[in-house]
Order: sequence, then C-alpha cells, then structure tokens
Amino acid sequence: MTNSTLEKYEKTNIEKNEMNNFDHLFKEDSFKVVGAKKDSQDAITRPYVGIFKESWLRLTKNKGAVVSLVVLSILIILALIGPYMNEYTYDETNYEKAFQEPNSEHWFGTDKFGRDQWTRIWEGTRISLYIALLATVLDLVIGVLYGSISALVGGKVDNVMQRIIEVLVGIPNLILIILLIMLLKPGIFTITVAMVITGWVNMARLVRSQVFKLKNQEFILASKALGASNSRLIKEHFIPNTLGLIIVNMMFTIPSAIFTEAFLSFIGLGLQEPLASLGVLINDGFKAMRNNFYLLLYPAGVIVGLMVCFNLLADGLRDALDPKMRK
Amino acid sequence: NSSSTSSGDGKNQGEKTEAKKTLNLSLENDIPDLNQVKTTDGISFSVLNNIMEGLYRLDENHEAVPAMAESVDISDDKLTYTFHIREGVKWSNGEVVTAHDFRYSWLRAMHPDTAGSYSFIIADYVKGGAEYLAGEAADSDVGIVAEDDQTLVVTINEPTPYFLGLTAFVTYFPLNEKFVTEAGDSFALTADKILYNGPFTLTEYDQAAGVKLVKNDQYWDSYNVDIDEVSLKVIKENSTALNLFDAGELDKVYLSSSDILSYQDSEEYGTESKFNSWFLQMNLTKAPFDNLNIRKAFQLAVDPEILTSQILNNGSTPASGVVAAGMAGVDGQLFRELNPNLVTPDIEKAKEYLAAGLAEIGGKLPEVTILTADDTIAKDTATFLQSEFKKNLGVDVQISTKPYSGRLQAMRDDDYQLGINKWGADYNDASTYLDLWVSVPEAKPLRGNYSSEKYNDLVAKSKTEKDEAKRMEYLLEAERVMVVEDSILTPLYDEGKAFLLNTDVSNFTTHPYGAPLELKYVKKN
Amino acid sequence: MKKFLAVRIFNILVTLFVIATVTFFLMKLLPGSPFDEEKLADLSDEARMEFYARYGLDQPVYVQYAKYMGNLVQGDLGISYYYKGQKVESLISGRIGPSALLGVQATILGVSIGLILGMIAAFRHNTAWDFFTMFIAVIGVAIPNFVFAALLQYYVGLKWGILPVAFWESYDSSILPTIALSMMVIALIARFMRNEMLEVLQQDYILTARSKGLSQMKVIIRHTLRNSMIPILTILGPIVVSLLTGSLVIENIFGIPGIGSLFVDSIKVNDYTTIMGLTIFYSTFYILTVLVVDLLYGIVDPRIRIAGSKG
Amino acid sequence: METLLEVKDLNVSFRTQAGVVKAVRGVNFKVNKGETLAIVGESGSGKSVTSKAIMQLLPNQTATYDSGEIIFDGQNILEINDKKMEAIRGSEIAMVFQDPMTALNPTMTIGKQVAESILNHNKNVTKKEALQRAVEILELVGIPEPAARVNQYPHQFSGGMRQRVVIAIAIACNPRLLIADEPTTALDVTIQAQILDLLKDIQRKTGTSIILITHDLGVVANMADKVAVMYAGRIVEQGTVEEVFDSAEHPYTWGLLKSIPDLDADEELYSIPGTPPDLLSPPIGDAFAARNEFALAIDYEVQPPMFAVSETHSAATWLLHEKAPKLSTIVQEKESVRAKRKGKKNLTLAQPIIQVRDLKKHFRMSGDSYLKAVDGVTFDIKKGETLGLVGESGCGKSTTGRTILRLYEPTGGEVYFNGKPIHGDLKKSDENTIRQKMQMIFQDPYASLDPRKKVLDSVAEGIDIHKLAASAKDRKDTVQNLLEIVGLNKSFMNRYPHEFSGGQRQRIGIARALALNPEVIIADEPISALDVSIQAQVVNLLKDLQHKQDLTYLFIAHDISMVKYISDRIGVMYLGSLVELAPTDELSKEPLHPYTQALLSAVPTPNPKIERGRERIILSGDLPNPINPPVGCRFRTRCPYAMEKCGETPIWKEAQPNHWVACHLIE
Ligand SMILES: Nc1ncnc2c1ncn2[C@@H]1O[C@H](COP(=O)(O)OP(=O)(O)OP(=O)(O)O)[C@@H](O)[C@H]1O
Ligand SMILES: Nc1ncnc2c1ncn2[C@@H]1O[C@H](COP(=O)(O)OP(=O)(O)OP(=O)(O)O)[C@@H](O)[C@H]1O
Ligand SMILES: [Mg+2]
Ligand SMILES: [Mg+2]
Repeated sequence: MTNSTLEKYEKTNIEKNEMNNFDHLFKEDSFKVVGAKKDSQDAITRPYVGIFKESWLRLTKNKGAVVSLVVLSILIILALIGPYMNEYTYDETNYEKAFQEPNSEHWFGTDKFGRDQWTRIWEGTRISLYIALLATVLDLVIGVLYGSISALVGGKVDNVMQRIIEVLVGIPNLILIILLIMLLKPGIFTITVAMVITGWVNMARLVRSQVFKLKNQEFILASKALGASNSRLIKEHFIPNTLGLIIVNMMFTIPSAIFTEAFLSFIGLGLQEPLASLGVLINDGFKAMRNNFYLLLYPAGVIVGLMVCFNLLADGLRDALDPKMRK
Repeated sequence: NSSSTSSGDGKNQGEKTEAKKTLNLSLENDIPDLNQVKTTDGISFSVLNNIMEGLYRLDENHEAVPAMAESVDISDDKLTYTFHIREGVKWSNGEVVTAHDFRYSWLRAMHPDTAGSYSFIIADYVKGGAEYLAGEAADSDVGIVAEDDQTLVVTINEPTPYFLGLTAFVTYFPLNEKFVTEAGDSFALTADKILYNGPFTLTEYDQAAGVKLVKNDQYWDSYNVDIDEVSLKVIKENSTALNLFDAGELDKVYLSSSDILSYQDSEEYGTESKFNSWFLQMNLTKAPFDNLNIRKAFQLAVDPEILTSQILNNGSTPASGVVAAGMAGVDGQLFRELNPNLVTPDIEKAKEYLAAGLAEIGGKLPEVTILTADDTIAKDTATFLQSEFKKNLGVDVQISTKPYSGRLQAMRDDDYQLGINKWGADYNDASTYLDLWVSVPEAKPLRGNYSSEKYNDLVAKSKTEKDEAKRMEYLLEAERVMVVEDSILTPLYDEGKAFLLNTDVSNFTTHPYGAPLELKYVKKN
Repeated sequence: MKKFLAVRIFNILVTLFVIATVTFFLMKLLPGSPFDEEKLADLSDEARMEFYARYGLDQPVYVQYAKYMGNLVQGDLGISYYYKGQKVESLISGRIGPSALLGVQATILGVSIGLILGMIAAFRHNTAWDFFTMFIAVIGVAIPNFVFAALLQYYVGLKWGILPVAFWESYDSSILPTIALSMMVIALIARFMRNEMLEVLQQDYILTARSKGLSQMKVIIRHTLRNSMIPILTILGPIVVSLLTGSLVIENIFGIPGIGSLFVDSIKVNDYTTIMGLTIFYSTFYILTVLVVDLLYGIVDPRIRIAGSKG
Repeated sequence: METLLEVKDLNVSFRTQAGVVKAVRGVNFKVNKGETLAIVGESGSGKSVTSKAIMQLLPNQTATYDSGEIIFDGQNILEINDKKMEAIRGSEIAMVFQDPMTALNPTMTIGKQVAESILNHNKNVTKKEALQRAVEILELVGIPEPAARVNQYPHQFSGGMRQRVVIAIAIACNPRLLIADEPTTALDVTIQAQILDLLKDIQRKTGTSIILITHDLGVVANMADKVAVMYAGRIVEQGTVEEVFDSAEHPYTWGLLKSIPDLDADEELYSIPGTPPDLLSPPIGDAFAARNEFALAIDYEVQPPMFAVSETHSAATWLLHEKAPKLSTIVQEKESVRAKRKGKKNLTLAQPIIQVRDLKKHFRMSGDSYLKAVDGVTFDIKKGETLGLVGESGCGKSTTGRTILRLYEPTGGEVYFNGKPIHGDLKKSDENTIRQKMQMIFQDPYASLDPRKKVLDSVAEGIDIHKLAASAKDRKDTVQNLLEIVGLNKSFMNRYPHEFSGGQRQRIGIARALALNPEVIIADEPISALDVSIQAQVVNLLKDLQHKQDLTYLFIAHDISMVKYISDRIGVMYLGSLVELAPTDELSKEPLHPYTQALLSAVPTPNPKIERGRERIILSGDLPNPINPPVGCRFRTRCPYAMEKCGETPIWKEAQPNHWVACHLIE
C-alpha cells in the first residue's frame, strides 16, 4: 500500500471495528515492542549555508534583480568599451557636423561642437559611475559609522556629533567648495573632496534614528550581556537591521551625487571641458531640449536605466537580506 | 495683487480712450539697484535709462542728441561745456528739472560717502573730480557750476570729443535733492522712492520679479512716446522666455545658441550687436607666452569666424582687433574701417611661428591652461579654442573654469597663462578699450602684464591732442602696436545677440554701449 | 522637558555662533570682493583699498567680524552689497514668501502621494503595483526636476494652455512648480515608506491588530503608519528645509521671485552680508527643523527618549 | 451540545529556504459551545500554527493550507472572503497571542489598543465610551490603576502586565470563541488564578468557548473540559480531562504526565528522552516512535490512525490495536527506574559569589516622576547555589536581574561579584570578565534574538566575542552540541528566529547563555514556554551543570513548583522590594510573610479532582502603582492582617537563622 492510499484512511477518524482494513499492512512481527531508536532522528537534513551565500542564492531567484544585474553589467561594459566602439573621441570637434540627429555615423547624434554623443555618453557614464561609487562608499563608511556611533554612545557624544553635523550643513557648501578649488584644481578629485564634506550627512542621521529605535531592544541587551563591544553591536546588529534603510537611502544619494557633480561642473567647480559626466550632458541637453531633444534623451535614458537597475537590484538585495521575506 | 494681473484693468481703462499699447519684455536677471549713483549693471541701467534722462540721450542710431539740455555751448579749448536746460522739463511730481539737480547728482556720484563704482565716469573727466572723489577737494573746487536753473557750466580736464555722449550715461542723470534727502536710506528701494524725468515712470518695482513702466505724462517729449505701458519681468531661464514668447506673453526674447538654428528663417528673427569685445588675453610674464613667436602662433591659429558662425551663431561677429568693430572713428568712418584686418588667421603661419618659438624656448611647450568664466558663452569659447589649438597647432591645452569673481581674481593675481576676457564699452570711443593696457604707473596682471612704452606714449598723446583726426591716428597706432606688433591677445569676436521680436513691434532700439534698452522710440501696432 | 528645551536652545545658539563664525572667516577667504565689476578690475590695489575703506572692508578681518557679530546680536543683518541699499532682512523676507508657499505645497503634495505610493508598493509587494511605484520613484530621482519643470511648462503651460507658463501672478502660477518640486519628495517618501512598511508589516503586533478584525486599511493607517514614521521624519527634515528655502532651478524656470537663487548668486558676487544673512537664516531653520524632528521622534515612538537620553 | 468549531484534517506547511516545514499534519477536533478545549503538547508541535490558522493569520507569503476545513458556525473559514473574516476576527473569534512582548504596538497607548477592537465592532460606541470600557476591562484583568495606565505605552509595562493587556484586547468584544495561546505563562500564580477565574466567569456568563493552549497541566486540570495532546503536527490523543489525566493511552501523554515535577518526591525530574522530529521531513510512521520506549515495529512503518477508546476519548497509537500486546504488561516490564534526586548540597560554608546591597533601579517617567522598579533589595547568592526569585508580575524581578548584570545602570546600591564591586565605573577587562562569567537567559526569547541572524550565529555570538572557538568547525560543533543539550534539532541552526515556536526560541536563548561556560546564570523565566517534558529536561540540565561545574543560578520564574524544585533558597519580591527570603523547604512549609502565604496557596496542581474543588487565598485589591507605592509596608493595601503599624517601613531582618523577612507581624 502506498503512502497516499494510506493517507486516505487517515482522513476520517477510524472506528475500532474498521481496523481490519489495515490488516494487510501488518507483518508478522509488526506488533513487537522494539522501543526507541535514537539514531533514526539525528540526520541533519541540510548543510549550513552562510548568510551571504544564502542571500546571494535568494537574490538570484529574484527575476528583477537578475535582469537588472545583467543590464547593469552591459551598461558598465559599455561605459568601459563604448568610447572605443567608433572612430571618434570624446573631445573631437567637427563644426560641420554639429547638431546631427542620431544616425548611422553618430549613433546618438552630435552636440553643438559636432562631438560624437555616443562616445561622450559612455565616457560620461564612466565618470558618473565613479561618482556613484564614491557616494556609496562615503555613505557606507562615514555615514553609517557616524550615525551609529552617535546614537549608540548617546548622551553628550551624540549631542556634540549632531551639532557638528548641523555646523557642516549650516556652513554654505558652495563656499567650502570654492575655497577647495583654490587649494586644489577643479576636477574629479576636488569633487571627491567636496562630497566627503557633507555627502554622508543624511545617511548618518537616518542610521542614527534607526539605531535609536533598535538600541533598547531586547536582542541588543542580550548581545550586551554577552559582552559585545559597541563596534560589534554596530557591525553585527545595527547595520544588518538597518540595511533595508541604508540601501534605500543609497538609491537617493547616488543620483543626487551625480547631479551635484553636474551642478559643480556647471559652475566651473568640477569637471572641466571637454570632459563630461552624465549629469553635465543632461544639463547641456536640457538647454537644447527644445530643438534637439535627443541630446537630453540619451544621457537621461542611461541614467534612468542605471537607476532602475540599481533600484531593482537594491530591492532584491533588501528582500534577500531579510529572512522574513521569503517567496 | 494677483487680481490685477490680467488684462481686465487694461481693458476698462482702454475702453475710455483708445486701446492701450503694452509691451511685454523680460529681464535676464534681478534688478540689483535703481540708485543711479551706485548702480553698475546693465539691467539696472536698462531700467533707469527709460525712467530717467540725462542732458543728452542716445537716439535710434546711438548718437547723443539733446534731451534735458536743449543745447550746449562748447568753448574753443573744448574744455568748458555750457548746457542750457530745456524749459519746462519736469520731474514726475511736477517739479521743474534744474541745473542744480544735475550738479547735485554729479557731486553725489563723486562724493566719497555716496559714490559707487562708476564714479570714475564723471570724476575722470570733470575738473577737480578726482580730488573730490578722494576727499581732497571741496564741492566748490569741482568744475560743475549751476549758474542758474537753466544753465549748467561744466569744465573738463582734457578735450574729450565724446563728452556729450557721456552725459547720456546713467551716472550723469539728475537727482532732485529735496526728494533724495527726504527718502533717505529708502531712496530708490521702491517705486515711490524714485523721482522720474524719463519717458516712463515705474508703478511696480520688485527686484526679483520685475518692473512695470507706464508712460510719463510729465515727460517733455511724451508726444513721441508710443507705448503706454511696459512690463519688464525677470525671467532667468532662456527656454522659459522662449515659451512665453510662443505663448504671446512676451514681445521680444533673446535666443540661446541651441535654439537659433530653428528660428533663423522666421520673420521675427533678428540680431543686434554690442560693443562688447571678447579676446584671449595672454599673460606675458608666464611661459610660454613671454615669447613673441609663441604668442603670434596662438594668435593666428584660431579662426573666430568658425566660432561665431558655427557655435555661437547669434549675431556675434568675428573680430580682428580689440576695439569693437562698430565703434566710431573719425570723419564718419568707423574705427575698424580705419584699422582693418589687424589679425588674419593663418594656420600655416601660426605653425611656423610655433616652430620658431619652440626653437627659442628649448623645444618643449609647458602645459598650457585657458582660464574662463563659468557662463555658457565663455565655456563654449574655451572649448572651441581648446579644440582649435589642438587641431591647428597640435597643442593640448587645459581648461580651467571659474566662477565670475574667481576668474577675475585669478587674473588679477597673475595666476593664469591664457584668459578669456571681454570688455564692454561705456561710451563710443576707442579709448574706452585702449586705456586698459596702459601700464602707467605699473603693468597690470589682468592685462597680461603688458608694458610697452611705445604704447603708453601713443595713448598719452591721444589724451591731449585737440585735433580729432590726429588723436585718432594715435589710437589706431596704439591698437596696432598692441595687437599686431606685440601680439598680446587673440581677438575673438564682438558679442551679438539673436532675438525674436513680435512683428507688431518696430523701432525697437538696443544701444551697443552704455544702457542697452531704449523704449522711447518703440512703436507697436 | 523645560530643562531639556533650555539646554537645546542654548545648544542651538552655540551651534549658530559656530556656523556664523566659521562662515564669516571662510567667506572672507573667497576670491574677489563685492566690487568685482569689470569696471573696477583695472583699479590699482591702492585705489581699490580706498574704495573698500568706504565699506569698512579695509579693516582686519577680526575687526569686521566683531562689528558684524555686534550688529547681529542686535538683530541687524546689515545691508546687501549687491542689492545696494537693501537690508538683508527685507531681502530675505521679501523673497521667502513664494519659496515657502511652493515648499509647503510641494511637501504636502509629495508626502501624501509618496506615502500612498509607498503603502501600495509595500502592500502589493513584488507585484506590478510595486514595480510601477518603484519606476515612478526612480524617475523622480534619476531625472532632475528641472527637466520635469521644463516639460510641464512646455506641455501643460504652452501646448495645452491649462496653466500659466511662468510668472508669479495668481495661485495657478504655483501649481506647475509645486508639481515639479514634489517629484523628488514623492520618490523619496514612497521608497522609504515602502521599505519601512515591509518591515513593520512583519511585526507581531500587526497580527494582534488584525486579530481584532481591523480591515487592511485600518491596520495600515493606525498601526503601520506611525511605526514607519521615524525614517520618514528623518529625511523629511532636510527636505522641508531645502524646499522651503527655495529651489534655484525651479524658480528660474518659472520666473518666480523666490529666495532660491539668492544663495548661489550672493556667493558668486561676494555679497558678504547677504551670504551671512542667508547662512544664519538657513541654519536656524535647519537646526530648528532638526529639533522638531528630534522631538517628534519621541512623540512618534515613545521608546525613543532623546530628551533624557542616557545609554 | 452544539458544535461551534470543527477542524477537519487541517494540514499547514511553511515554505522555507531549506524546504517545506510540515507544521500541522492532519489535525481534527471539535469545540462545542461553552466548552473549554485545552491543547497541550510538545513545544513546536503546531499548537500555535493551528490556532493562527483558525484566525486566518498565518503569514500568507510562506504558509499554505494543504488541505482541510475549518468550520466555524457552519461556514468554512478557509473559503470566506477577507471582509467576512474581518467581521469574525475580534468579535466572533478572538485570540491571545503567545508572545506578549511583541504582540502590542509599541507606538500606541495601551488604552487605545484595547478600545480599538471595541470601536471596530460596535458602530455606535463613541471613542470616549470605548476608552471607558477599556479601562474597565483592564481593571478586570488586574491592571492596577487602569485609568492612569491606559495612557502608557507597552514598553512601560512588565511582561505579565502586557500579557494581561493582550487578554484584555481579546475579551473586549465578548467573542464566542476565545483562543488563548499560553495566556498565563508570563503571569505569577496569583494573577494567573485571577485570570483563570476571570475566563471561567466570562465563559459562564456569555457561553464563550475557549481553546486554551498551555504547558501548565495544572491550568489544564483547573480549566479544561476536554484535552487534546499534540505531537509533531498531529493530535495524538483527545478526551475529557479526566480521561486524559487518569487513563491516558498514548505513550507521549504518559511521558508528559510523568514529567510533572512531584514536589515531594526526592527524584530527578522525568523527561522524555530524545529530541522531537524535524518537520522538514517527518518520519514515515508514528512520529513519536523514535522516542517511545514502547514503540512497536509497525510504529516505524505506518502512521497510526485514531483509535476510539470511548465516546469522547481517542488516541493515535498502534498500542490500541487489538493485535498489540497488552499495555500493563509492557509498562511493568519497561518502567524505568528514575534516578535519585541529587543530594542536597551543603551550602552553608560556601562563599557568596554575588552580593547585592540596597540595589535600586528607578526609571524616569514622563515629567519628573520615577518608577521605582527596584527599590532597595539586599541579598547574597552563594557559589553553587540556586536562588529562586518569585513574585507578582511587575514587581521588579527582571529589573533586579538586569541591574545586577549592569544591563541597566543602577540608580543606587552596590553589587559585588566574587567580592569585587561591579557597580560604578568598571575597567574594560573587568567588564569583560563579568560578561563572560555572568550570563542571562532573557524572559522574552523572541525579542532577545536578532531577527536577522541565524540560530548558529546567535548562539555563537558569545563564543565569537570572547574568541572561544579555535576554528569555524569548532564553533559549529559547539553550537550543535549546545542545541542538542537543550533538546533542539541540530539542523535548527540554519533557521531564523521567526521560524520557530515559542518554546524552541526559549531553548535557543538557553543555549546561548550556556555557550560561554559562565559561573553565574541569571535565568529570567527560562522554562515558561516549554512543555513539561522539555521543562524537565532543561531543569535537569541546569541541575546537572550546577553539579558538574559549580554553577550559580538566580532563577526567576512564576511557576512556583518548578522554583521550589530547583532552588536552594527562594526570595519573594513585592513591588520592588524583597519581602521574604528563606531556604526552600522552610519557605514552603512555614511562610512568614502574608504575601508569600497567598502566593503559595495559589499554585495550581495538575490534578483535575483537586483543582476543581480547591480554595485559594485570593488577594483583594490590585498591585499598587510602582510610581507611587504605598508608604511603609508596601503590601499593606492588600494584606489581610494590615494594621496601623504597617504605615512604617518594616525592616529587613533575619527572623530565624537564614530566614529573612520584612513584616511587622514578625517581631
Ligand atoms: N513562520 C514559520 N516558518 C517556518 N516554520 C515555522 C514557522 N512558524 C512555525 N514554524 C514551525 O512549525 C512548527 C510548529 O510551530 P508552533 O509555533 O505551532 O509550535 P507550538 O506548538 O505553538 O510550540 P510552543 O509550545 O513552543 O509554542 C515548529 O516546528 C516551528 O519550527
Ligand atoms: N525600561 C523600562 N522603563 C520604564 N519602566 C519599566 C521598564 N522596564 C520595566 N519597567 C517597570 O518596572 C516594573 C518592574 O518590571 P519588571 O520587568 O522588572 O517586572 P517583573 O517582576 O520581571 O515582571 P514579570 O514577571 O511580569 O516579567 C514594572 O512596573 C514595569 O512597568
Ligand atoms: Mg506556540
Ligand atoms: Mg520579568
């Protein structure tokens, strides 16, 4: 008798007199007392999988995340090799060919100097990706640490740290940046330094608020009872439990960093012509959008593409890292 | 007062008489200051020029014609000007405009306590002005005398053929002493704290939003003013202005270079030029531009024609010298006509010069950077220059963009090799340009540290020369020495602007120097 | 509580003092001066100093600083160098109106739409709804708001003629800029809301709430909203400040006489008094917002007691 | 009798990363109107899942109903739409959740949370009326000063008080069926008695049916009409209370009943050997077979059906088959000899390892008022001793424990560990030692586990912090070992906290505390959520460790019988201070303080006959508000012997050798 037919019997309470139905199951020694069998239960059914590996596995099950991972890789590859896919360089001008709509020669058209937009866009993507990476690192390193230390230590330290943030935010950024470029040269490095100054502030405040919420929870107490140091608490408990928020916030830091860079470049404090980031290209495209919409469309398209991918990936990551989010 | 925005009011009043003629224009930035004594920027000038009037006013051809003054007597030594104020000219409050008003205003513009940045435009010319400005002379020592209400006698330092033109300048406008004193600190901060004597008066004034002008009934020539009302709104964004023009809410709009192509053939399209010359200043104390051959190479390697026709494409004209092409020369001839083609781009020659220069400095060019301001035109110009130097000379140059004051400061601090610079004329005479490079008492970093005795000498001579033709000779020669012999800059272009103008509007004048906007002569159907 | 507020207010004053001081000295290091017209560029240093002397700018920086702080204590922010003759106070107060109106409207619009989108996304997690709201959010951050502004102006204003193209004349004028400004807020709030809601919806007390027979809607409104508020409040603080203090680009595009461009412009032209006035105005506003947010933390989540925060 | 609820062949499983957990595997039962059904059984056997299934509150992302019907009042709950279910929840069927700490919304006042349900189901009640009603209900469940407390937030309530709030929410709308999942585990016996009386009272008045899930067989005996015993996702035995207690048929039920501590017997506690099966891959035959000393060969092959013993009594074991050998004979054959209880230690000479002197912990409330959670307690714990700490819920037991460990900064007083002060500022190294040598088992197992950490990492946290593992393998082995020690399946280390039952989580907490080989363990309700068998297992383990490693325990619990069993001495707390402290025997035989007397009289016994007719000292009045405790003797407001003198604070004195008490009656 198979298991499934057996289950049928179990569907209803079986009266004693119906027991005969089982008779054919019984073997001779079926009703011999054999007692407990210790070994029958101890098999470990699955190997231990590390949290990261497990998250990765879960991530790869998320369709959106996988697709965006692929698209993102394509975009990154294009950023690396795109500029070399045609014979133009990003700074090569050709005044006869200014404002060409996208065509077979210039796939994304040309700007007012007749420069090839395809090449410029991928060059720009490279720069913008760098800015994105930078913003991410800053957010994660300075913002998260600053916020969690501030909330965790609390009291006077928190007070002072928060006031420092207020001072940093209060002093007009632009003044700092202008002073910076008097010391350094305008360019990617200056932008980097400029972003170091306040780029992480929002993240710090967010993480702080979250840690405040977490720090009185029982599992933190439990960890403290085990002797966990503050740094361990941050690393092992606060960050993992704030990760969703951290990821979401990064999705805003990244574009805002990209556009801050564009603004800085625009007022001459950032990248210098003929270098252009996506942000700068969008700014330029915006000015020409009325008659040459493609100049805005393509760089904006790349940024939107990047951001959609980042977001899908982040969503996937967030879900993957959340043990309760199981599909 | 949002209710009075629409044409509702206009109609009600309009029905009584005939239809009101309203002109809608935009200003590209805030109006910083309508205090004529202190103000310095083109936008404030533009407003003031239409609500006030000096002894002279520029006409449709940008020539000074009598305005508040009916006539003038000039002494033989060309140093004393006796102005006769027009009879019955009135302030907007009905008071009469007198010679005292001018004296009061001019002195105020030069008084150390009240002067603004433009004080020099009076103090440099009027006798005793400089001393008065420095606080070393009393007002009685200054050569401005109001002999009676109608007569103003002005003594100047040197013969100045363009002095009458200067009296059309904003700083030379009159002020009513009583009114100014009463207004105190709030003078010119609101519409009712200004007294008007120009073709229009202000009814609304908001620095950030704009102004509303209405025809001034007290104006002596109001019969010839066609427009009843002008609204000047601050619209900083070019595309917005264009949208508003398309929506029929603006009568004139300036086009940005990317929009020009698609409007060029429209009958609304037009261009205007300004006495605003752009040039690439080379710093003579910084390698490699201490070498004449290299300078010549950089001067001849760019063709501004390409820049103006392909990139700017806005009515700017390529320049071959530093003095703006439209500036007056002598005997009805333009300055540029007398001094044509100072620089003709020639890439082959440029290469030769470069080779020669390189040989002199040891074969290798140091890194070269162009300093530029952060506005679009300046940046585009820099980008163009960069690509041209690369293409034509094979030289890689960097661009360093800085905000407005950053660029100026860097140049003044001698911290640049090549700087994109421009100069706008205050009055219609070549000396407004050529004075700049005079290195007495010392050479100016901002002007490339140019120091040439020959040049100084020529300019100095022009100052005292009473014969107009000779004076012009000196100036022509000075420009030649600087641009051709010493090659201290690369002339780029005279700035122009492309615009769309409502076809109903005619006679719209913009002056190429001084205060640009002139509404007195505009007509609308 | 009273003591707490007193301490905080003292802190605020100290912070403001530090900000004002640092900004003052940094500002003096900026290249150029308030009189950087092309026309003055050719003056000799000596002549320029004379000119500065008229404004007291020739004195040592610390003297200028002392003077400025002295005036500041008396509530006098000085007179603008660029908008000559204008008191900085009246400059700010004259321009804050439109910016504040736009800011308040954009905040309200952005927050309410953002919250709704966020809730929908969380509730319909991993469905088309979720993806749709995420896409809106991404567009909201990935495309700068001036592009929206321009598109709105072109289509709604010019092509369809529904609303004014620009200018600040009637209430209608504020609608398009409000929408453009709120895009970013919508995006931010929606994303944060979604994230928090997902977290909160897993909590046990949601089960309790549902066991009371509350409908989905009530569960969300009564039990998840407040518990999701902490991060929203945190990000909302700076957003409110930046919205209410004006947006340079949006104001430019719609020709709105707001405060947005003042900061950048005043720094560009070295308008010292205006820079200082705005800095103080802006940081006071920011610090007060932070204070309010901190107080709200405690109100929203009674477990957070920043007031007596001791470990 | 009319049937109110019928569960037919319910199967529920959870999809997890590792596979499908078959949590409920064919459950059948009926609840009649006005009847109380108690569900007891192995922790992790699916009791909570079954009850959540009835409420339709299982996480719909991971849980699936594989088959079955839940028929409530004639309609199948599994098939009705959300709107209808919402109308049923709260008003028709209400539920008390197992974990009171997390069951309340932290940002909503208690009053609102209770009133909400009333408002929701009664359209014509105003907010004010609802709140008024909430106050009444809170009073009913024994919240002191409810009118003031309605405006407080959950975190300001002690565990027991929260539990009562949860009960209050459930009964607010007079439901027809009340599912109470361990409603009294966090309560002390006096309150427990009060609540149970309350439930009975409600049942009498409104005819409510109750499904009572509990591990406390005493409570079952007291309350239930019928009992269902669950094991590994199935009901293995069902019957009236008497039938199950007196003539159980299933070997698991036998084991369970045998595990009840016999207070007088001098024996080691009995516990069923082995660990429960992993429901990821349930065994083929009888799930209990592997631990069943009477298992038949067929038990390993075929799942036994329900055999009816009587009209009301049935059990799922092949032993009831006519071919099976007769029970009595096997039992006699197999009756294992219980180990003798380990001899009492002689602790008189032992050194105190922890000395607590006048310890105070005041929490700052809104405004400038203080809640004096612990207000001057003094006692010693000797090395190798177990000190039990009992007292009404909210009296400050947990706070005492936490303050000793310096998880809370003490407001005043001194604490010495091994003679060294550990109050005031500590050196890092000193703190490290304390952290390693003193461990805590937290009262709320769920809240004390990081939701984002797998069990392996949670348990290993102490090992990581103090670097006790040589290698990753070492670490893993240690953890697996610990899990086994506390009776958990090794494979659980792969799971996250939310994937466990209440009792399983509690054991994870115990394993975590043991990981560090501490000298002192402060065990805050370590066994409240466990079934008696596992309770016994854990208690035996604790005892065993104590013997082997000279461990010292501060054992905080409500279950006085267990406390008596394990403790050498017992301290009784009331409203922030100790009222009596004496060796266990002396305290149970001769309690001096009136509060202790009341407490002891309230302990339920797992015997339905005794429980039915028993009288207890039920304390009049409520626990006073600790923000504003009575002056003098704090107990005087409820003390049957209160006199004028009690207005003075009684001194803490040694009435008899080693027997401390604070009462004016004792001179
Ligand atoms: N969300 C979940 N995901 C996966 N497995 C779960 C989940 N919830 C419960 N389980 C598993 O289902 C089984 C039954 O759990 P349940 O909570 O019903 O036990 P219980 O009988 O209430 O135990 P206790 O008495 O300890 O509370 C347990 O083995 C548990 O590990
Ligand atoms: N963090 C806190 N803030 C304010 N009050 C608190 C805090 N923790 C506990 N309390 C209060 O202190 C008192 C004692 O609480 P504690 O948790 O020590 O009680 P308990 O004896 O452990 O009760 P239970 O047996 O119910 O767990 C209670 O009135 C409680 O409301
Ligand atoms: Mg349970
Ligand atoms: Mg407790």
